[in-house]
Amino acid sequence: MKVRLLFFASLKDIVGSRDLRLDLPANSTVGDLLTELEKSYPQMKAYRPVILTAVNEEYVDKSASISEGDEIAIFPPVSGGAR
Amino acid sequence: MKVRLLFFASLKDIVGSRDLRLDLPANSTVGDLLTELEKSYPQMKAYRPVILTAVNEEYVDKSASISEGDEIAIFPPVSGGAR
Amino acid sequence: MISRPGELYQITREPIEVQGISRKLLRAADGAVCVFEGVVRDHSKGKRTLYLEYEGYETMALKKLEEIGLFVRGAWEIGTVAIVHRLGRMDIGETSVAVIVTSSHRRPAFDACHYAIDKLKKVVPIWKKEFFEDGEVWIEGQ
Amino acid sequence: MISRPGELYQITREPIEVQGISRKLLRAADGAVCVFEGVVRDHSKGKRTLYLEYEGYETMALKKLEEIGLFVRGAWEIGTVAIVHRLGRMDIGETSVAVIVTSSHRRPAFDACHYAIDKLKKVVPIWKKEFFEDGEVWIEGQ
Repeated sequence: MKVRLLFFASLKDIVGSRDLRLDLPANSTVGDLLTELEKSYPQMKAYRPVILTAVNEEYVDKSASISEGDEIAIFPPVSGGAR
Repeated sequence: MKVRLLFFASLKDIVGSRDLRLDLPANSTVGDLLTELEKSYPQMKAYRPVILTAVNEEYVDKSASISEGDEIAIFPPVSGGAR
Repeated sequence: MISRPGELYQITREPIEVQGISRKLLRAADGAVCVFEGVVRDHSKGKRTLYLEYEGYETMALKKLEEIGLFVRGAWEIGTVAIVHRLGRMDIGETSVAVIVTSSHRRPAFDACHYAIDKLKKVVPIWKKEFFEDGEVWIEGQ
Repeated sequence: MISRPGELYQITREPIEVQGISRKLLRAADGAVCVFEGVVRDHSKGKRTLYLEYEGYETMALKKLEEIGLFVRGAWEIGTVAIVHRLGRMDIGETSVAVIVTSSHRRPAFDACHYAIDKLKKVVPIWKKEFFEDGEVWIEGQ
């Protein structure tokens, strides 16, 4: 199934792109996707404990399942706002 | 001893003046002064439980003693600021 | 007016320019600004307010503003503080009082600002008279 | 931008005009305005910051600003709320984020404003990159 991936901040730097299209096996979870990505981008492994993920602009945890056409955003802890 | 009295808000309205000069017996306290004023302005009695007093711009209680030349301010609870 | 680096205390009869004050105070080390403005609202205890007048014991009020400012500077890790109260006639929507606190981090800015306005309301000798269609009344604290 | 009577949520690349926003929001029934501004400061972890860049997942960030606004409107008795975050390059002293809450009384304005900025910092997908003399670094939350 085809999905769209978005990367932000340091994750975008690691992947070298803000926006990727990917073809995933059916019934993949967000965790499966991260494991797959870590093969191509080993630096991502260090982020695994803190990484945040959103599917279609809603936060999800790693067990969330992915559907055809989803927009999956992968990013480090946010740092907007102020101190 | 000569003192200067200042009245604010509703107390000013009762006394009809913002500023009075008065000659007080030596060793008067603020409480003595209020009792004296209540003779001339009986409406002040209703304010006795809530009235605030300052001598030379510092809050004092009714037992505070007064000295020659003091500026004594008499006023209702304050209502500046905002809700 | 009492104005020192990092501090401003003022009793004024002019409109309060909050943004101008906060930009003048702000230090390069500050990452947070908390502002409280008290504004004249259109009603009080169910009655429609037309406008307000504030009067104050001006010299003592200024001293009390300074006392509050010095206290919050000691009690919280803040950068700068300004406390300004306006006197005279004010229409609905006008700012009667402003407290501005800048600091490196946000929590002390909120805490100091909130404390300052609460304390101001209790100890600063200023009184508000509300004007209604059918009369006027001094609003006095409790 | 999401703008309704009493509410404004915005992700912008322009300077944030706090005073203009608060005057536009203010209702005649409001007596209190609490404003928080996050400002670019000149240092971070002991290093001298030259300037910052903020980037965001803009569509999701706007949704999250709205969620926070709707929550605080439900949780506290406030009149209006605006939450605006700026993206792009900002110099020292510029405002990156502003939360403005108006209400009849002051306590809910403080509480809602403080909650909103704390929550924003946790959930709104925006990241800050700090530029130093000897390099640049993403500041990432915990």
